[in-house]
Amino acid sequence: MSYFLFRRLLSLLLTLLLATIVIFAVLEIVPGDPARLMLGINATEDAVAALREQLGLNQPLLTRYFSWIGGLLQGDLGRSFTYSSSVGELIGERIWVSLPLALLALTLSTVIAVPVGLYAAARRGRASDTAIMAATQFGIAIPNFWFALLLVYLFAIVLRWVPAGGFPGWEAGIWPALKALALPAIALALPQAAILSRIARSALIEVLGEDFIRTARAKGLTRSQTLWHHALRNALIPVVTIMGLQFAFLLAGTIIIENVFYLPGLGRLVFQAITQHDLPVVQGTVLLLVASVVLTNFLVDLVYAWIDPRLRKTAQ
Amino acid sequence: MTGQRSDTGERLPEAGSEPVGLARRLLASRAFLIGAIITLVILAMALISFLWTPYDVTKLVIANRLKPPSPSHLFGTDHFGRDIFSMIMVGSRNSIAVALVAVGIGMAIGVPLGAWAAAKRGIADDILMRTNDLIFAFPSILSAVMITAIFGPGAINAIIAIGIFNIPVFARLTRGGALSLWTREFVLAARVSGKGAARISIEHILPNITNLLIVQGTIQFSLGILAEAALSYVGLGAQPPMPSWGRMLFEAQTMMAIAPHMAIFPGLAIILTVLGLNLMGDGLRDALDPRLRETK
Amino acid sequence: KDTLVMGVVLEPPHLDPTAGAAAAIDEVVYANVFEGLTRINENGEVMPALAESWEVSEDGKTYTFKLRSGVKFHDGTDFDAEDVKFSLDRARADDSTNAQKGLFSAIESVEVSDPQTVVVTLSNPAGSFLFNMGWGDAVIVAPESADGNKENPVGTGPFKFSNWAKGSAIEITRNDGYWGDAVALSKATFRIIPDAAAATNALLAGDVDAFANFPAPEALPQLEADPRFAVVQGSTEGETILSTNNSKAPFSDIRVRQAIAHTIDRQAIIDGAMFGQGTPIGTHFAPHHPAYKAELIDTYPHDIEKAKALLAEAGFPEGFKATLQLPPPTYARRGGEIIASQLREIGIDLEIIPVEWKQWLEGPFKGDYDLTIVSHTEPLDIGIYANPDYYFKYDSKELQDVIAKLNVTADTEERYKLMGEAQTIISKDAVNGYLFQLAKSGVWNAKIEGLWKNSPVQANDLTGVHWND
Amino acid sequence: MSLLSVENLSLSIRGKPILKEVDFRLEPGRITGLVGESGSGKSLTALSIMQLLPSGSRATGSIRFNGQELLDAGEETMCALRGDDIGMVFQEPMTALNPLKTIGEQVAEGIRIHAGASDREAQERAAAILDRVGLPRERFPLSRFPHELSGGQRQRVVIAMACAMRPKLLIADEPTTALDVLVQARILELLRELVAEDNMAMLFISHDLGVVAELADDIVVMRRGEVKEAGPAVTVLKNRKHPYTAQLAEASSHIPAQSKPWHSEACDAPLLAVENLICEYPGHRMSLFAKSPPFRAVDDVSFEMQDGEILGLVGESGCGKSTLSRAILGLMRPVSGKILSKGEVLNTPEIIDTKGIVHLAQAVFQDPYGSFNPRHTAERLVAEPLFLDRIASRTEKRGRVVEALESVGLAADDLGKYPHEFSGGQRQRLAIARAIVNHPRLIVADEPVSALDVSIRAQILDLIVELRERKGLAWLFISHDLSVVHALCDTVMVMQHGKIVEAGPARPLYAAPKQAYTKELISAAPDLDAALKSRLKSAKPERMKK
Ligand SMILES: Nc1ncnc2c1ncn2[C@@H]1O[C@H](COP(=O)(O)OP(=O)(O)OP(=O)(O)O)[C@@H](O)[C@H]1O
Ligand SMILES: Nc1ncnc2c1ncn2[C@@H]1O[C@H](COP(=O)(O)OP(=O)(O)OP(=O)(O)O)[C@@H](O)[C@H]1O
Ligand SMILES: [Mg+2]
Ligand SMILES: [Mg+2]
Repeated sequence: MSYFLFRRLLSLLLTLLLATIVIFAVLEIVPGDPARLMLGINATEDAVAALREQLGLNQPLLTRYFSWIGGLLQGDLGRSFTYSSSVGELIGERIWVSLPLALLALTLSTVIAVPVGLYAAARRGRASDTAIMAATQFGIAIPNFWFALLLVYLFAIVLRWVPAGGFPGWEAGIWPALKALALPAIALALPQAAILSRIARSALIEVLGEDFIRTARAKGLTRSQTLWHHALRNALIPVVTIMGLQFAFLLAGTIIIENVFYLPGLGRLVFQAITQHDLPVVQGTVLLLVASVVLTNFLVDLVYAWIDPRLRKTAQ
Repeated sequence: MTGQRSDTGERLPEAGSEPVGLARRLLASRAFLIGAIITLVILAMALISFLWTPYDVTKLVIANRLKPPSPSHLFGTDHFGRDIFSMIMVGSRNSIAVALVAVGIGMAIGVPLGAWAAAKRGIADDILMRTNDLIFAFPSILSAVMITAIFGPGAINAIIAIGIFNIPVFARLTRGGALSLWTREFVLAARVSGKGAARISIEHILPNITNLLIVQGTIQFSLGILAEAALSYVGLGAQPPMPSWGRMLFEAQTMMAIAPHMAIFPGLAIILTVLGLNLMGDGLRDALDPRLRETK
Repeated sequence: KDTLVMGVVLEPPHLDPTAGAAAAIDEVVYANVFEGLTRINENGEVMPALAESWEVSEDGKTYTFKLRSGVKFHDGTDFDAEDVKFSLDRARADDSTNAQKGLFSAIESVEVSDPQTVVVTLSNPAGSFLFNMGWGDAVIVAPESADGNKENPVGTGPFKFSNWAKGSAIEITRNDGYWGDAVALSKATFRIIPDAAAATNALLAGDVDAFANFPAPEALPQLEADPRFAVVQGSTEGETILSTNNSKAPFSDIRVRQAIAHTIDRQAIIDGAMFGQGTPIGTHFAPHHPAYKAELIDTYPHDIEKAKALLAEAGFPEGFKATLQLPPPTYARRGGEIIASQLREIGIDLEIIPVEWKQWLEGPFKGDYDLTIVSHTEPLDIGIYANPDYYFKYDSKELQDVIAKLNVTADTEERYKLMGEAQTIISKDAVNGYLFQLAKSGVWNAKIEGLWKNSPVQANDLTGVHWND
Repeated sequence: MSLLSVENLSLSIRGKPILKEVDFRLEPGRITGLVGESGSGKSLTALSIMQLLPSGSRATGSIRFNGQELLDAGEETMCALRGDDIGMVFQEPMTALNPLKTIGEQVAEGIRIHAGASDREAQERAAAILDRVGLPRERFPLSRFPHELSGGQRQRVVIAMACAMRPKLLIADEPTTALDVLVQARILELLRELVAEDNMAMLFISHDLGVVAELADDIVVMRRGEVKEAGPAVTVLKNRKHPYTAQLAEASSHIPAQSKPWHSEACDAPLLAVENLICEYPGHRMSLFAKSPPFRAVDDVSFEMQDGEILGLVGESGCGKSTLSRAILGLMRPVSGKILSKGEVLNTPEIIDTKGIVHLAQAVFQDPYGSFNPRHTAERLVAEPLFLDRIASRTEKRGRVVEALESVGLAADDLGKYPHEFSGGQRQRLAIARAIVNHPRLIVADEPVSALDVSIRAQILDLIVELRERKGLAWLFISHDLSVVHALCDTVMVMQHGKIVEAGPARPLYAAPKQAYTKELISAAPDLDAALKSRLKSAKPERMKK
């Protein structure tokens, strides 16, 4: 492994460590008593106190941090305050909605954006390019939750092609599950596709202006040979960067979209947990999301190293 | 050779930032003109709303509720009988203010930090960049939701939540721009004249990255408007009776079937504003960066 | 068709009704999975359940319950008097986490006289004891399975718990070994849909068959017009009130409270916030109850001039500023906006602070607030006004005497009279702003029969539900 | 019939005329040099032949290759010609190669396309041609990536690509401008061999008359898109019939006039003394725990300079010239060693006395545009070094600026102009004005003329000497161009790998270099006069026009 990747791995771990501290600290300063919420309006003080003791809320801060970290390392994320099941289990159930959703959206946006971006770059300055770029401007400006509202109205209420929301679970079969994820994935993907296609277009245009493209043409390659054999791979680097960022964005974007479509995913889990101050769930989910961002960035670096031989070299 | 990923958008101003040529190029840019006109209209709407709106948006006339668009209510009325056009006017104030202040916070803190890191390099730089990485590792919507949910919903907290994520953006941009300027010969010349890092940053570095900052500023501004809308949409942004576009959408969503106009108009307002700002930003970038204009 | 998908707004934190206050728990398991000694029917009457019959001693202190025989828990263990003793003792123990320990506070002892008979002795007569035993918090659980009920509830009811996809749905299936009449449904799914818009869409798209408590009143006209759906208006025990901090100036001044009462336009709130769904109330009592005093609605008629005069008399001719904290439900958030707009007419400038339930419990509910809006859904809960520490901070000797008398009265006529007196006192004192009784708008597929119209307790009793096709 | 004949070629880009009626011919086996100042249209002429013009170009006239008209040839025809019969080498070896593909692939690609060869076959042929340009397979396997090669090696790869199909015509557009003199010499030799072996025609584009004089059989002189003169190289350069040719030739071998030869006055304390100076750059981090040792860019350098002396510092790229100049200017902290002026220590490794250095020395840099903040006026730019003097009054400041401007030949009118409103030569004058505004004793000039056209370069060299004569200024003149150093400097230091390997008065050192390295440097440096002389002498018959 090259030193470059080694260093990235190290910084990944460091970032994660710092993130645990930040997450823990931020949630500690939240005022209030989770035990009270769990028991509800009419619970007696005794019952609340008993529960506090049971949850270990009376222990000092550092002890709790280290026991949290200790648990993390053993794969134990603690128990939810509001659901009486373990955070790991909750996340384990929900990730099977959010992850496929984010991947579906990412695939969708890539499948749409890259060809569109390349087409526009190839037709740079012509009417079709201008039209595509104008459309992408709209795509970027549309809030995805608003777009989601329109999609539901059209496809679920008027046309009744797909359910308006909810998730039947993968055990109900691939097809119903995919149908339930279709609208959310489109709502998430389209604005992203707009951004990605712009990036793809400008990356390609930039590469096409490089000297080595002229060299290739001087060798007798046709325009399209140059495009396929020389330009594309070079243009991939910024596209991959943005895709990496988008994956993180899509995972987080599910917070709002999952609420619109009442999907039982991580986004809604964390949103509910935040509003209900269910600290273990918030901590666990936020850490997971942060870890996935950091990990995605690392994967992006691996892809770089795969694309770009200059990064493969070990330090000399 | 260890490679480093270059931050996107780190283009340095070269020739062609002279005021006269710039104005001419801006006026020749269709994107900029359309964007600027849209933005000006929205701004004018926000300003006029301080003096006049067709109807009072704090007064609820329940009997008048859910009226479809008509000459007396251009965009119809909402479930409390308020005039949606007036609410969009007043709401623009909120969107613009929140986004603007958030970007302002980001610039006011991020730019000096970035300039400082580029001038000092070494440890200061490392700490800044690691902190940036850390902040970037938290998906911004998630953190904004956390911040506003924990400290209570409201415009001020929304500003802070959005502002925090603007800091690393500007810090990174400034640092990137400044780093490459620090190797330029005119900076060397200033150093040979005995000028210190702070003075050089102010006299030579910052003026030469204002273009970058302005372009990024418009982009962040439009992102701020979207972020504010998203926060308000989940009920964490501006609070009633202050109308806000995101809240209007939130309220409209259950009424799509009976009053789609409640969702359509605020949505269009957001789209138009963001579109205007983005077009303006694009136009500015093209005009400020001559390299992008060259066609091959 | 013998399956049902039921929409519920809130996901229960867990499924043990004896260890949490959340209404969402009862909405799933009450009467379906768990049963108590008694049960409350659709009309709020006390009916026998696991107790076939009972006898009350002369002094009203001793209750002898005759238990049903041949009842088995879902895990196959037998139900008998020991289970009853276990359940009641567990609920009232010192380390109990039962959210409604107050229900059991009157119990002095629980004795098993034979496997089918339980004798409960009270320390003082309690008129509502049988009703209390019908609450979800008083259901009978088995010692073998009690600890696991949160995740895997084991009761005696007509349905067995089968699956819970967290965040998504809870599934129960027919219990073939049920002691009573077999239920028509083979499976029922409670799908969790917290968002009002999503709820509407889910119904329209046919994803959900029924919403016993439909959260989006604005969509009702549309659903009513749709022949696929039946829209049923019922009553609830939810008195929606503008809770007022009676110990805090200026609200400690009765004239200020009266001014507010004169200003509030109930119909505008019902129309604006609930799209016409709800019954105006003038006191803290359910309108469908026989003891309800309807005339109290006119104690303080809508009169802005009078309100301004009262306010001036109280020393606030220009009005004043205060805060209004609003918990998440629509009735509070929307109603709050309307009330703020109405009070602005007499110069009271309310800052609206939306709060989550958590913050509401820690703030307003602990007495730290000016005004808030909340629906009190517990049945027959006027007694809370007798507690000066309750978050209204209302301290009235007159009322406390009436309630004390009520608590030891068993005779129904007498009880109703005392209830009426209490209603009048709090209405005259304008303790809170009395707004409206929360409507229960059930929306379901027109072919479904047997769902509750009213909700005297928060439950979705599916025992009698069947498809009509 | 000539291999390539360009007739009446005119070109305009988006309406702007660029080339006007260009005429010339290329013959097999002969090298034709295309010279002219920057912007004269050399590159666009070459691109016209390749039909790789920027969009919006309109070419008229005729370009015939082997009898085939290229201007109206279709894209397919051109693709078949490009890389097969016509090869092209570009200036910048760093960017001319695709960074993501191996050199083998890039060379083989053209072979596959044109010869229809299989992958294996193409690889074999690629290996052969790479071997031929001096990149034998054993040391440079085909799997190397461009970034694993040095600049000169990369240029060889580009040449290999251009020559892979043994083209009839090779166009080389400034193929050595970005390279070091030593590397340049080797590449030129390679090109010459390839032409001779394959009997190619070559169009060699350069702005450096010295190089062309050494290499070319024929020459075409261009200016502002027009051909001014053409003919056999030696004759044209010798006779300098056309005034423009004369001007170019004169400028490229310009020696500034000196009223009296400089000689060191024996004075006790030198203006600048550098003692045992060592400068290092921190090493790369290799792993978490290990760092490579620091890179020593200046290694134990000592020298002295007297008032009014012009000291030339030469050496190949990367030998540490700029690093040394930075240390002297106080821009960089040396690891050890001393810098003294008139016996006074200006630095210890820990402290740099900025103020002392500022008053002693100022700097002029290579890039005349990049050395100015584009947003400041000439007045503000030139006044920058007065910052430490704390001259209070604006008028006094302006007086000093005007004085400096006038002494470099600019006028007081120029005060309000912005850098882009000056020409390249004027900008470099402005840079010098800035350097002299606070009356330093010494100016450190790092490659001050390498970015300039020959004619402008001559003017600046004159100005340097003039300022020395008028003000007694001393110059530390850094350059990789030995002919310039030769013409200008009193004393010369030769640097290699951070060390001074040879130093002494300029003339004797040039006449009789002691070190092999110095010899190599001198012989590699293209020099117009020397080249002409040697070619006239050895008058190779096979290279004379038939
Ligand atoms: N793409 C282009 N669009 C418009 N004008 C151009 C373009 N490329 C070059 N020119 C102009 O054409 C003229 C000739 O350019 P060319 O590159 O041929 O000069 P050159 O002789 O090669 O100069 P140099 O020695 O600097 O390389 C210049 O004035 C230049 O400004
Ligand atoms: N910032 C730096 N960090 C590490 N190494 C450096 C740095 N700057 C220069 N070097 C290395 O120091 C050596 C000397 O560099 P320097 O710039 O002094 O060379 P130079 O003689 O001026 O070359 P050129 O003629 O190309 O300008 C080179 O090998 C270079 O790679
Ligand atoms: Mg050129
Ligand atoms: Mg150098």
